[in-house]
Amino acid sequence: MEKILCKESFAGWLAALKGYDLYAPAFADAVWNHARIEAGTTPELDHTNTVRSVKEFAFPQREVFFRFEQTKGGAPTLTATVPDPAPTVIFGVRPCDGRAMPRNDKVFAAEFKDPYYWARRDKLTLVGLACAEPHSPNCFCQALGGAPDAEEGLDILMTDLGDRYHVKGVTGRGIEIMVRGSDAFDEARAADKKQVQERHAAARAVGQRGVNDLGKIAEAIRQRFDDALWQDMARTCIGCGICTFLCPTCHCFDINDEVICQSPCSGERVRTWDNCQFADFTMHTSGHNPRHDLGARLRQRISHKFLYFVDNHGTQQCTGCGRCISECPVGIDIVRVLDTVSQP
Amino acid sequence: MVEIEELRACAAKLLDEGKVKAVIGYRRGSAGLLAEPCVIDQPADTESLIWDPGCVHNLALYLVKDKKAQAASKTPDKRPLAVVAKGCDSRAVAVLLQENFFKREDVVVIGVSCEGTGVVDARKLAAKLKGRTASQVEFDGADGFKVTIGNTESRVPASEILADRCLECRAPSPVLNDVLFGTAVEQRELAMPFTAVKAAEAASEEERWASWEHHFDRCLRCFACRSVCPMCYCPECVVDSTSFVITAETSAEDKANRVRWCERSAGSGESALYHLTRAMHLAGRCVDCGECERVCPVNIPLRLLNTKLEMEAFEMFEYQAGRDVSQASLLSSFRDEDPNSFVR
Amino acid sequence: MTPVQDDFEPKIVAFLCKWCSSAGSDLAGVSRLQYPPNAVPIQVMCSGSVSPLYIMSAFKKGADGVLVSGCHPGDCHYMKGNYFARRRLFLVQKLLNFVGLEKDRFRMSWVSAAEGAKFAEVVGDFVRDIKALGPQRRLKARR
Amino acid sequence: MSAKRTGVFVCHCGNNIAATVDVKKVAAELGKDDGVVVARDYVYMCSDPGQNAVINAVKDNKLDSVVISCCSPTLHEKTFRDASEQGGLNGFQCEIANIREQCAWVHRDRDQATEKAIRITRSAIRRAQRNVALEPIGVPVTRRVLVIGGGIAGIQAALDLANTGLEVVLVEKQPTIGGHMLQLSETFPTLDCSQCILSPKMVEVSKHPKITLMVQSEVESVSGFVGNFKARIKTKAIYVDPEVCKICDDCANVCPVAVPNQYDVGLTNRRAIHIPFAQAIPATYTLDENACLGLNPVVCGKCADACEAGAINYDKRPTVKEIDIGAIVVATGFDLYAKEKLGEYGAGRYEDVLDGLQFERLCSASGATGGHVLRPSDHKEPKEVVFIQCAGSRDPQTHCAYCSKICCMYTAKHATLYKHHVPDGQAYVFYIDIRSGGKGYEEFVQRTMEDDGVVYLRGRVSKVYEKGGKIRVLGVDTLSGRNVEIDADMVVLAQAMQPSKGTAEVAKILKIGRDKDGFLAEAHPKLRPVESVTAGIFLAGTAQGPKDIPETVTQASAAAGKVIALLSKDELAHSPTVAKVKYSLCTGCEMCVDACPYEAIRLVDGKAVVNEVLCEGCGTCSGTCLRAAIDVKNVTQMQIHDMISAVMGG
Repeated sequence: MEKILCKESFAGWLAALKGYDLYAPAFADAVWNHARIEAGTTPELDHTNTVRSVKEFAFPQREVFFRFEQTKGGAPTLTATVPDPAPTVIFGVRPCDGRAMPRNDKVFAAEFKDPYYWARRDKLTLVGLACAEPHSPNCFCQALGGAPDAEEGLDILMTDLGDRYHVKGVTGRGIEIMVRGSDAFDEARAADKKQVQERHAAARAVGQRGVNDLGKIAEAIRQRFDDALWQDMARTCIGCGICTFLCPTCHCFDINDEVICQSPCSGERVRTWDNCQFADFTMHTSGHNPRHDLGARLRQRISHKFLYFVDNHGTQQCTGCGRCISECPVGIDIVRVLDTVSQP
Repeated sequence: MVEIEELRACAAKLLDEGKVKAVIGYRRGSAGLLAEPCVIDQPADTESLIWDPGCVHNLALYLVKDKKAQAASKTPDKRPLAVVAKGCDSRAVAVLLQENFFKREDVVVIGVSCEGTGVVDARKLAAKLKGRTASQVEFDGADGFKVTIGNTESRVPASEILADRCLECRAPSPVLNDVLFGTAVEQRELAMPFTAVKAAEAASEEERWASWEHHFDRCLRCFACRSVCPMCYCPECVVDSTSFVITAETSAEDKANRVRWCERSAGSGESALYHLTRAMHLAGRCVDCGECERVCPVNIPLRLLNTKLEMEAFEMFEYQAGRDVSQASLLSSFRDEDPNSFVR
Repeated sequence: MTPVQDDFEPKIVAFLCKWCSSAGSDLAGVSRLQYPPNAVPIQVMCSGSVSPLYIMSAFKKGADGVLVSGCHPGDCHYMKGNYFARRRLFLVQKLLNFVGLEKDRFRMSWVSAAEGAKFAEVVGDFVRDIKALGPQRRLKARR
Repeated sequence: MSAKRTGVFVCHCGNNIAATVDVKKVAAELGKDDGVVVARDYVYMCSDPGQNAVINAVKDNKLDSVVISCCSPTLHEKTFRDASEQGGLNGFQCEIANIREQCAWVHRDRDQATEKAIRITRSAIRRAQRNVALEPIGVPVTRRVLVIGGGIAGIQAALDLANTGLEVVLVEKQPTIGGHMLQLSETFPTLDCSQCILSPKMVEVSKHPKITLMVQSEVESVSGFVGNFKARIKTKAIYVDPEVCKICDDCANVCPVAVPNQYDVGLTNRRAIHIPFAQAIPATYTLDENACLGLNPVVCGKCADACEAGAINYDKRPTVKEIDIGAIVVATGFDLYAKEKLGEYGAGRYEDVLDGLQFERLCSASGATGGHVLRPSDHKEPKEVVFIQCAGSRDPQTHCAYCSKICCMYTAKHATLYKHHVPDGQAYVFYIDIRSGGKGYEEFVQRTMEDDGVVYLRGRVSKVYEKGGKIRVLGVDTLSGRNVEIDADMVVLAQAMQPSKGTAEVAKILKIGRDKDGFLAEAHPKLRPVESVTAGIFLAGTAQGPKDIPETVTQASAAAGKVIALLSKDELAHSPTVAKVKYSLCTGCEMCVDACPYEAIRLVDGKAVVNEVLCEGCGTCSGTCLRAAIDVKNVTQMQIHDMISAVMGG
């Protein structure tokens, strides 16, 4: 389904989405992030990319698994807390973030279908916005098979045509919310479609950073597991969680019991984001840490994305959004790392 | 004016003569405008050293990292390190010396004077450029920067894009140094110290809380603020469980008796405890290098918490962090005439 | 200004040093001085041992107020522990208020072993001031 | 779920607690707590059956922690720790929850008080459940005692100690021991000669094989801890060898320098080389180096030439000696409140306004006038003498707030002595109250008034000025309501006593406290009156507060008794609740080292190391450490965290 949405009709579409929680990028505190919007408002959608990725709508930083309680001498009682969110629509999702979600889906459905993730994911509609130009000098989506107009993972792809948007329903879930707001849309004419193609082509033609020999990287990583280059490249790494927490595909987590009351014992078992750059990520109770330095941790981050994930799921666990490069406090650059690794 | 060629020659000479095992300095990064920290151990590589307003990092951090690495190493290399240090960075070295973290002979301080200006605030610059991306920023005279965008260069008054910490800086020259490049500047006429914190204080209690609740809520707990801080060198952070250290000396009792002051979950209450404790632990130790605030991916004004306490320390206890290597720490000393009227 | 809530009974954690304030509190007891029951004492050896974490943790756990009480300057059983406490907790108080925690939620007092009446007064005043503020929600962990 | 086995015992304290707190509910509620296997209430936990309940519960239930919810731990902590020990549990695993003084007695609302008692007890349970078994730290002791001050207090303490076989080092700043008592003529109320009763004790000191006497010496520093102090004693250069000096006075006869004689309170002059008193111990001449022309034979050297025994050697230098000691008795004595501060009484302005000690010297046979009471100005016998009591005492506005305790008695003594010396003279005493508690004291004052006809005037002196060679004293007699005007020949002030000039410095060196008036602070005003707050340091005499000779001697003997008890064992028991470092977390920043009030922490190989014997367990290190790398045993941050949770209901 391809439609045209005049920008002044945007509010009308949103008004038709009663019962949905709506989000769109908002600029606050000098950064772009997703924020709740009310029906009837018109999102500007002139954002670069949000600092936080869209993954948190299905995989929030903190998820309560269940509550536990135990009175003295009694058996513990557990109360499941599977979330039941309202259907949620996120506008302005950049294609790189869109492509991230199918990769996350694989993880949370591979051997075990994670009820918490899917309870949220199944309610999620991602409305993408094609990029007219790279929003950051560190974009490299095309190097990883993506594009400024990639539809993968999006339910709808919107393209800005100046005074109006071209809106393409990609999935049934996307078409559903278009149908709900059908009054706001006009039919897309051939001229519109041609203009869209021109826009997409123009955006693709803008130079981006490239990754050399993507196909050889997995093998290169395997070969160079013990190479000193990891240490070298991680020499200035500070071991924070920025690259992974902001990454749209990083999905590692930790599970903790948070005791609310010691006696009678009660609390919550929670899942929180975790991250392979923290020292305790692989810390054993014995004190032994198989990844005891930042070189090993950098290697893990790269290996997971460009070797293990490829082995397990047939694709890289990176969509080239460039957040980990732009936001790294010390300029560690994943593209440069990949190039270094793949160099003979 | 810092003559970069002289600085490079100095670094090369130190390496050549074997006086240091490496020089920690700045070089051009691949991720954008800002420089990136580098560890140089070959005299020839000193050619890549740069000094420009993008040299934001506090490189004293790498002295800490090296010290820790050597302590963990079976074959430690205890030769001294040289470090390029701005005024604030050299104060960090002074605090580390004051706290016996390493010895004076372990470090060669290559001082660079910020003279009339300082380093750039990338967010201020981005806001000023309205989406265009600068490729380079250079010093231009005593109070200006030369900004390169594409092929065009333009001069911007330093005060417009200078980091707040530099606008408020009282000591732009490294007091502690072994060699100094640029002109030593004792005092300079920019904004008054503590401007930002005084402005924040002017708001009402309710407004202050509204603002900080918003910030604490947004915290990702990526711990970049802690990771980038040279003063956050504790083997394990007392407020969170992501950095628990277990060594051969850690007894079972120690392992069992770790206090969970703060849960891993991100959330206003937990994050407030983390940030406030961190601020308290930096009281009298923070040298206002502003790195915590710079690296925060969601732009929490963390510097305010630290400068608030530095202001109190300065005004009530006449204490300045990093002023004197031999002074007793702020919180392990007192004076009979310390404020008492707040006590009932 | 929040109206006084009649049914609100604040929870206050009171860190009392063993030698002066806890003894002063004992004297208040021996003298049968009445004061509100909202402050629950935790005896510490010296006010100098009170870590900023204790205070922040109490607030995180939902304390409506935190009191730290030690020996008068010059009277510390350990000679100078209270001076360290004074400097440290001065900064804690400034910091907490800076982020917007109501100023009256944290209080420090000097109560000697002979000042039973002062102890009762300090607690009474504190409870009154906190009742006026209502429950502490700002630094409390939400679940 | 906790694997702890905790016993909780809630005391009714008769009705003291039970009247306000629902003790049964407290026990029932806490019985539901994790790890609590026994929760009971009982009418008097401190009674024998109560203690037995604890002992048996510990045995029967294999308790690993015990909480008694009762009165203040200052009262029965030891009782219940002992009971726990009897049951086979380490005493340090027993905790007291104070629900009496800090709860039942201060609240009326039963529900609220019960709720608070539950929170207090629960926090004690959490603490107890993390307590570890501890054993007192044994510290070997040095069986040698340092006595600071050679007045009557120091002399008495030194003799008592030495007579039990302990070694004593007696340090005195002056060239002779004896203190102020040696300056007195007679003592109240018996009027026996002060020097006559004191000098035998002084001689005993000098002859005692266990006493090392160090005169002209001061304590420079003291380090260490109870049982194991190290003191550095600095001794001035001793130019006259006491072993050689024959006390012949040849040296003083040739000495060209005369300076005011401090032993006579400036009423006479002495030579640079002199003997303070005929009874001086050590019995030797002393060369006052400040007065001497230069200790240089080229400049003078007359005394050395005159000394046939060859006892004088100008080349002597000060020495510093370090000694190991196990305990310290501080007896640094008093000074009179400075006369200069009493300008309202003409003190310092008129030669014939004397202080009490000067009057003693006038009465003393060894004094300035050979025992005749003569005016300093014209050496005539004074016919009218006014004695002013409370000169500087009991005057919080301008002088000292406290009562100096002995002035009533010594003024009566002065008036009596005056009448004995000048039977036809008239003595007047201005007083506020007469405080004459003490054996035979009241009778003595009565005799002074009735037998010796001394006129007692109740009231303050308003003005003292010179008029026609007399000192006019204006005052008021509040009993008759009349103004009084006396043209006196002499005025004697009964000045306040204050701690001697060196006391502040000694207190600082020893790290012991002083009270608001500067006297040394006792550990407890009633129950520990001769102990300082620092273990192993004891107080005797007027440095602790104004007192007379018998009381001083009593206190000195009491302090000696305390020391003897302390040093009677081979090892001392030191509390094991001391700081402990988690070495893996310590970075060696030294903040704890700076903050420790006892210098108990030092850095060894870049890590903080606690000297457990010095550590008093205050926890200032723990509150200061940024890394939570140092904790006090059984008051750990973990325990406080759990206690906060318990108080907050979690």
